Amino acid sequence: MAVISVATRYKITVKDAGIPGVLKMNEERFVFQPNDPRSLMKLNIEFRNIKGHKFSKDGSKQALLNLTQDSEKGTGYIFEFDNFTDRNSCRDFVGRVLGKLQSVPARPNDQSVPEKPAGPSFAEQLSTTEMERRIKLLREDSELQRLHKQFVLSGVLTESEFWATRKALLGEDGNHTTKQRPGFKSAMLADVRPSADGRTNKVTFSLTPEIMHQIFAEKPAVHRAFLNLVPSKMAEKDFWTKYCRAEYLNRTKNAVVAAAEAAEDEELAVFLKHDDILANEARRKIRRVDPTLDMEADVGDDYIHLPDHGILRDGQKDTAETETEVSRRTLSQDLNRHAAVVLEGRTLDVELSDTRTVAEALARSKKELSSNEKSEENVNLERQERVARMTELEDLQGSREPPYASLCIKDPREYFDSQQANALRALGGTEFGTHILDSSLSKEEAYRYLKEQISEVKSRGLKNPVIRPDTALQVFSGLSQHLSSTRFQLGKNPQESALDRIPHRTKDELMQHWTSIQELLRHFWSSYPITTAGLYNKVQRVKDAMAQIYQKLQEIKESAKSDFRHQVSLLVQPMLQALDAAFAHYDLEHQKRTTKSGAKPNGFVK
Amino acid sequence: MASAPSKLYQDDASLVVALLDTNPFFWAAASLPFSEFLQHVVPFINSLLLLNQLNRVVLIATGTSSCGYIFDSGEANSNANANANANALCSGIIKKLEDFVGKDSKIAKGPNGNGDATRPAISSLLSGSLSLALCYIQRIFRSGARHPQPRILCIQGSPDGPEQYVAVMNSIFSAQRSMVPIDSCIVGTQHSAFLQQASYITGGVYMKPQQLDGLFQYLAAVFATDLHSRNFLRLPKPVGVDFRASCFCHKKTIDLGYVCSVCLSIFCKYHKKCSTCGSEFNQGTVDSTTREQKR
Amino acid sequence: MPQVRIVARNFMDMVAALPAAKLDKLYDSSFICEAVLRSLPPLAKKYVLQMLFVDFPMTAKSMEEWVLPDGISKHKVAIDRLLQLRVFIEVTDRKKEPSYKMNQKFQSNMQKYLISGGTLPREAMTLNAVVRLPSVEELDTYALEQWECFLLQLINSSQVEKPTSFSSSMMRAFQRGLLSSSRDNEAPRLTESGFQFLLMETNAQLWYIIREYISSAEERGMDPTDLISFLLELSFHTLGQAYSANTLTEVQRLAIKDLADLGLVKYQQGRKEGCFIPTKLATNLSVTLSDASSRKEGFVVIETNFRMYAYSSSRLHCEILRLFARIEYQLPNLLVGAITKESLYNAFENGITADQIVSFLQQNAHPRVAEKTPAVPENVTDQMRLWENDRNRVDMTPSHLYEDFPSKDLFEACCDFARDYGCLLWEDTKKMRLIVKGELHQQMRDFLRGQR
Amino acid sequence: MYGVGVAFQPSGASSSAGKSSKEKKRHDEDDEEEDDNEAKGVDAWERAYADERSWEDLQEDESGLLRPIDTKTLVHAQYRKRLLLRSSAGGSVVSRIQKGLIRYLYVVIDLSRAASETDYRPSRMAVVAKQAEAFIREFFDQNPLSHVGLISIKDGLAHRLTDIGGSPEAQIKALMGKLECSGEASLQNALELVHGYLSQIPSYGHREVLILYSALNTCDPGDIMETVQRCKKAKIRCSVIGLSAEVFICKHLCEETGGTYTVALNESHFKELLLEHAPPPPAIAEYAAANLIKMGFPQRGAEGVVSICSCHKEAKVGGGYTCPRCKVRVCELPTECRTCGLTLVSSPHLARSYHHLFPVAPFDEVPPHGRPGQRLPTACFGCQLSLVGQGVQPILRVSCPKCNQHFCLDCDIYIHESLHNCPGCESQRISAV
Repeated sequence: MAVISVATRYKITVKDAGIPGVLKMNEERFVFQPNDPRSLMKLNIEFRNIKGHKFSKDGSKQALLNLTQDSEKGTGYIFEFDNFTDRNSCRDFVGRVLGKLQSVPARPNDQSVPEKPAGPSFAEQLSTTEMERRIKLLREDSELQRLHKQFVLSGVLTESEFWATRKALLGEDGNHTTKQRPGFKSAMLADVRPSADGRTNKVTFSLTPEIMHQIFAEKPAVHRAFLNLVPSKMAEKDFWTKYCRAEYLNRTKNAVVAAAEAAEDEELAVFLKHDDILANEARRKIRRVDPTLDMEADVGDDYIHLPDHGILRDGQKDTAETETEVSRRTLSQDLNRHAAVVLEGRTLDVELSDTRTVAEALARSKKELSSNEKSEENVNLERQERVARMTELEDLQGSREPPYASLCIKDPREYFDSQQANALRALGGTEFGTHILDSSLSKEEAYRYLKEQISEVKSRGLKNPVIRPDTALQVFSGLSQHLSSTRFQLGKNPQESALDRIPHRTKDELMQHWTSIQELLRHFWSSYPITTAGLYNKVQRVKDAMAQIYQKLQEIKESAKSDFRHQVSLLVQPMLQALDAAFAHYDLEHQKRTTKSGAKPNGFVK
Repeated sequence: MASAPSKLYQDDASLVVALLDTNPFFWAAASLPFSEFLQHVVPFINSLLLLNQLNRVVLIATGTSSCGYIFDSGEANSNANANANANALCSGIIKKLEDFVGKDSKIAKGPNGNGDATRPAISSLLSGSLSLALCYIQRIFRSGARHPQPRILCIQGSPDGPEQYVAVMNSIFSAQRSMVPIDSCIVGTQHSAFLQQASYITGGVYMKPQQLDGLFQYLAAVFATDLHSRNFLRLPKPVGVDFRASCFCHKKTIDLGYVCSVCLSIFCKYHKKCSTCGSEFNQGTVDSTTREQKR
Repeated sequence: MPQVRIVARNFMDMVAALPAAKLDKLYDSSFICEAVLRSLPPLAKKYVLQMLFVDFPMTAKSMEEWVLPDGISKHKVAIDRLLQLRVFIEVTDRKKEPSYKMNQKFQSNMQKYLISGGTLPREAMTLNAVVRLPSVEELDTYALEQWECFLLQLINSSQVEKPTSFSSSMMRAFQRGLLSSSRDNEAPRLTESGFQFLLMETNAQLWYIIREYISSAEERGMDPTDLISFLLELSFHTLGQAYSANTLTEVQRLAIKDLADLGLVKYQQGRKEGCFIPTKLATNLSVTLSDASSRKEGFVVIETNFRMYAYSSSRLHCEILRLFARIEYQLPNLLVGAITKESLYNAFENGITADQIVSFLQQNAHPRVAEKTPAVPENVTDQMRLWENDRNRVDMTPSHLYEDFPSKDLFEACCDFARDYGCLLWEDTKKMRLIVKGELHQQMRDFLRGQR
Repeated sequence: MYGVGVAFQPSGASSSAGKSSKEKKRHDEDDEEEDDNEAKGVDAWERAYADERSWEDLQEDESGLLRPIDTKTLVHAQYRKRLLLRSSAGGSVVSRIQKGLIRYLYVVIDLSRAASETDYRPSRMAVVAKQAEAFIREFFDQNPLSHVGLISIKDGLAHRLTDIGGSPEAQIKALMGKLECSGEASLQNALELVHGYLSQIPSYGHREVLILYSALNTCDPGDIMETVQRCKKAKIRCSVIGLSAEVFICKHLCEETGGTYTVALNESHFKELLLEHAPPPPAIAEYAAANLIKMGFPQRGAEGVVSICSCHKEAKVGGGYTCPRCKVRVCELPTECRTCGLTLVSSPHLARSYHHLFPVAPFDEVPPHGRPGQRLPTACFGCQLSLVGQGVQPILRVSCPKCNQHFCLDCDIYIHESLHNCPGCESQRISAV
């Protein structure tokens, strides 16, 4: 079938202006080549990644063709054509091709990086968001763009290699955190509190999906009710309003009203009466109380019945009257229940958007939980050792200090020796290390001599003047000269002396080369030790690129005008050295590889 | 506000802890006789005390077998206010010095009369006197918000003692931490690796006077400069130190080597076992670049 | 402003002001030399030291070698001071480049000093001659008492139990500038500078008084140089040693009496001969003023609720605090008070500014609170400033009114002229009147003259 | 009045800062709650009393004068207790033991709602941040070859503030940038995150986590016990410093992984506890893995040489260092070569760590009146401070077990904390060999 190529504009969204370029299409892929070679919006896409195609009506103000990548997200490649004829020809072409592909079962598209990618190609592997992020980065940072152009587009580095060193920029370590799921709020459900607006006597509860989920987890009865009632019997909203109503009644503790309402509304009653599921669960539990969390574990120390003692719940204290006995019990039970749920942890991970799904998911997880309910006895075991840990008295336990690795230094002197030699070299004191004090004379003599000297001073006292004026002057001027000499050797202001004499053009050029060298070197070194063929290829590519730059540098050096040639060569020198180092390393490695001698432990490189 | 009063304090009030090398073997061989040496040093101390009545000078003798305080201008008995008669001060110093040397020699001889007469220790205990000096300076720091600016002056002649390396380094770093510069004036024929590093790291002055007969002038013109004035003056810079290490195995300077993760001893090539701490290196070396890749 | 006189550095400036001849005469005594040396800025000291044994003039250039770029100013100051005090003498050698050499006398004195130290004109008396030497502590307390009760007498002569023997004339001499000598029937009130004086550190106060004393001595026909040299000498006597009064000259003996009143020395009448014992105050004389302040320890604690606790038993402190705070309780060593609007207002009445008070409180903050910043709570300081501000909503500027100008344009010209100097306060174009700050009056006059 | 305004500024600001609108409502309610408590409370200055009980450090002497009590001796006592504890743990008395000289430490900072409590002034969060900064500096001073990373817990999730790295400044900057707290704390998430990062660390590195935990609970998605075991397997030494009260799970964590668990009483105590973690911990036998690390010892660039440094991307004359392997220039040591990733150090940096290998044995207390027939020295050997107490009770003193010199307590602290060698032993010829 024919190959078709049309001038068009590629746009990421319908709104944006789009990049002018040429769209080439053949049997299995379509390629978008921007007019501006620097642009990154090159596309090279196989049709089998394309699910379908949309297009604007003839005569609408834009002649659009949208090759959709996946239908539900609706992302795709939008092209705007100058006229409808072009658009239509393309549309028909696409239609035909896609039609073909439908008939062929779509192979799972392999997204591996080709060893030697033919020219630029990243649209294939990347989600558009990812792509956009990179493009943005490149737009913002001209230097980055330069590098990208220089290496990726010229095929020295693959896209992935290029970005691999810039994870931080892409903020990819972010995806570590996205894996995390927050645990249950430790805040009790009680925190769902009505906020009354002052004027009307209407109270509003604010329920977030978060909270609803929590409610389900902690109040099985409500959960069950929800599954039964919503949406079959009532709308979700009504359900929650009822629930809140109940909550409200509970809170205000007018048992009378509660009873009354419960009487005429059985759904409401569900919320008001004690949670039966919990009740029998508790009955089951009571046999294996988990001492780490059950508040009721020892009833002895609740002193609520004492006058003016009460449990502070959401700020206000409910002093214990007899009829609120209920509420007190529920509170302590709530606590236990909550604790249990929190410890159980959040077992389902659906994003808390739709309550219904949440509820079901929860139900599912519950089921399997109960299904693989641990058998009675090992539960007992676990419980026993838990209890044991709780009740052990630390001060009776031996310290759990693990044994430490011991260390024996043979001779501390070694440490000095590692310094001495070169420290002296720095001072040019060559005779230094060797020089040994005349130890021929014995201690006695030495000390005697010293004492004599001292007593001499003692007898003679200090002489005046301390030093002869001329010596003093001599020394002083000596010092002054030394100072002045050091100053001038250092130069006034290093920076300007270094670069500013060089014309800007050359300077920028140099800096550019430097940055590209940095880039290459980074890739070069990071790909050692060479383990895969991929790395090997990469090294090859990088090395060649470096070789080219090496040439360029040489040229610059030659071309530099005589007056600042010196500075230029000064600047270029380190770069050349760096490159040389790399080459040397390469050669070394190379012959190591060829002659399989260099079998170092885990391919370590020298 | 707390800092404000301390600013009121006189800028140049300084505490100088001077470490005198009293290594007999060195002085016996030295070109400058010890008596001459004192002729320069004692007036220097006077001049320090003269400059500012808040100035304090402490002398510590660095012996071969012991170290000790010789003189402390702050002490009550050596009349604190510097208008004390310089003669008294001088004779006091000499006296103490004499005692010290006597003591030192006794210790050197050891209990049984003859110590290791075979090989007399030629290095003096720099690490000891440095430690003493630092302790003293800490005491000054403790003495309150306003205290003279401390610095250490080592007047050293004898060569370094390898066995002191770790101790000396510790002192140097401690000095650096408490911002106490260590000036070093080398009166010997040879440079000192210790003091060179010390001065470099602590930002002190390292100098080896050419004309020892003009010692006082060197001291007065360079080492007498208080820390405050040093902000405005250019003093002889310490030579840049070559901080490369040399390996324990062959003692040759290396710029690329292997460090034992347990005892930090340095080797020029890969070993199966650390010669210093004897720990086995089971799974080859880890080149830091490999970590780069994991990233 | 009067209080510029109050800000007293040590009186080396005074010495520096002396004519060359007198200076050289002073340098006869090695103590003066030392005192002068110590009074120098750090850099200058170093220069002296490095020149000490050089008898050959040293070129300015070779000295500047040592100076870092940002040290130049300090360097200049140092050199100027040295020349001013004639420690260095500038000589221009044949190569026409300025170079310095040291004052002969000074140099030789110092050299001697290094070797043998200075010798006082009088030796400390042997103990048996003296009845009993007071301990240093006793001496300090004595000195402080003396000084404080002198100050007390200074600020209000009424409530002093044992007045000093100063002649009322001399007292008046001291008080001049500090107290507004109002009509005799009412007690003289402290002037603004008087308060400042009280808020200064002891040593600064001391110097102020000493200066007054010396200048007044001139009127009494004493040679100030004698006094100066004697005072400096005194500062080198050993603290707490007794010295026979017989060794003193007539002038000095007179002076000693007064100094005793000030608490610089303790005068003891032995059996046959009197002797004097220099106190801390005396020995600090040669020190620059800031050091003495370092000796003193703060005692005031101010809290965010405007309460003030002062750990002090000194009546002077009490007096000073009274100036701006309401004292409520007085324990043996603790004053409890509060800073109230009223108390502050009568402080303001007396021309004392909030900033002065604040700085006083900060300088004397108790060590415990001095550690935390700010030593005085912001809300207190702010409030004090606020109170001060709303007192002087109106502020006075001395000014001149010019009116009935002959012509419009002259008027305009004047306005512009004044405006250029930023001194135009008010103008009324219709009536052609303008008000101009006082300081411009002179120029204004000339300007007008120039116009016509 | 003024005071109150100051008082709840921190709490108000911190807990309503940057919350997702979804949760906004609930938190606002919390704020109200807090405000109530504040209102019940007293003026700022009064509260200062209530907290610090400053009057307790005053006492009245016989003449009715008020004097501050000096807490010096108390401090010394506490210090010595810690020292002995540490050294006995380090076993430096009996035999030298290995220290984790090359550490990879993640500092986890709890920025949950609990961190906005104002029982520390101005708030736990502020205090933690302040001390953490001090800690990081001290850490790098003591372990120049080590690395630190920062992690914060907020809204039940753990976030990485900084990648693990060698420069204190970067770390501190990042920390100060991210100071606001909300939501729950989750130990598990934090540990999992850290585990993820630290498992990449080369084997010779000592993996550590230091958790500064304000909260009294942890809200985890799963079973934290498993996580603890995973950390133990990964040889990660977890330590926790609590700010509020002892929490079982923290204690359990530390015991399992060989870390230490402490709870701070007040700011100063917190600081002490934190700085306890600056010196390298003893290496646990089963964790310890010896290895050779490849390092570069670059030479200082000679004067006059011009080169472009890889850290600032600008040409510099003289100074600087060139990586021995890839010949690229860096400005500061120690660092990791940006190009070839080689660790670059200078010999002094190694030397800085040597004292960990040769610790000074703790000094023993000397009975006040000495052993019978023993004349006590009159002055501290170190600083010459007089040790003869005026009046009845003599000044406390300690003596070095090796050289038997006597020291004052201040010197004792200085010698063990900063100097790391005993002046007495150093000024003896014998000790040297």
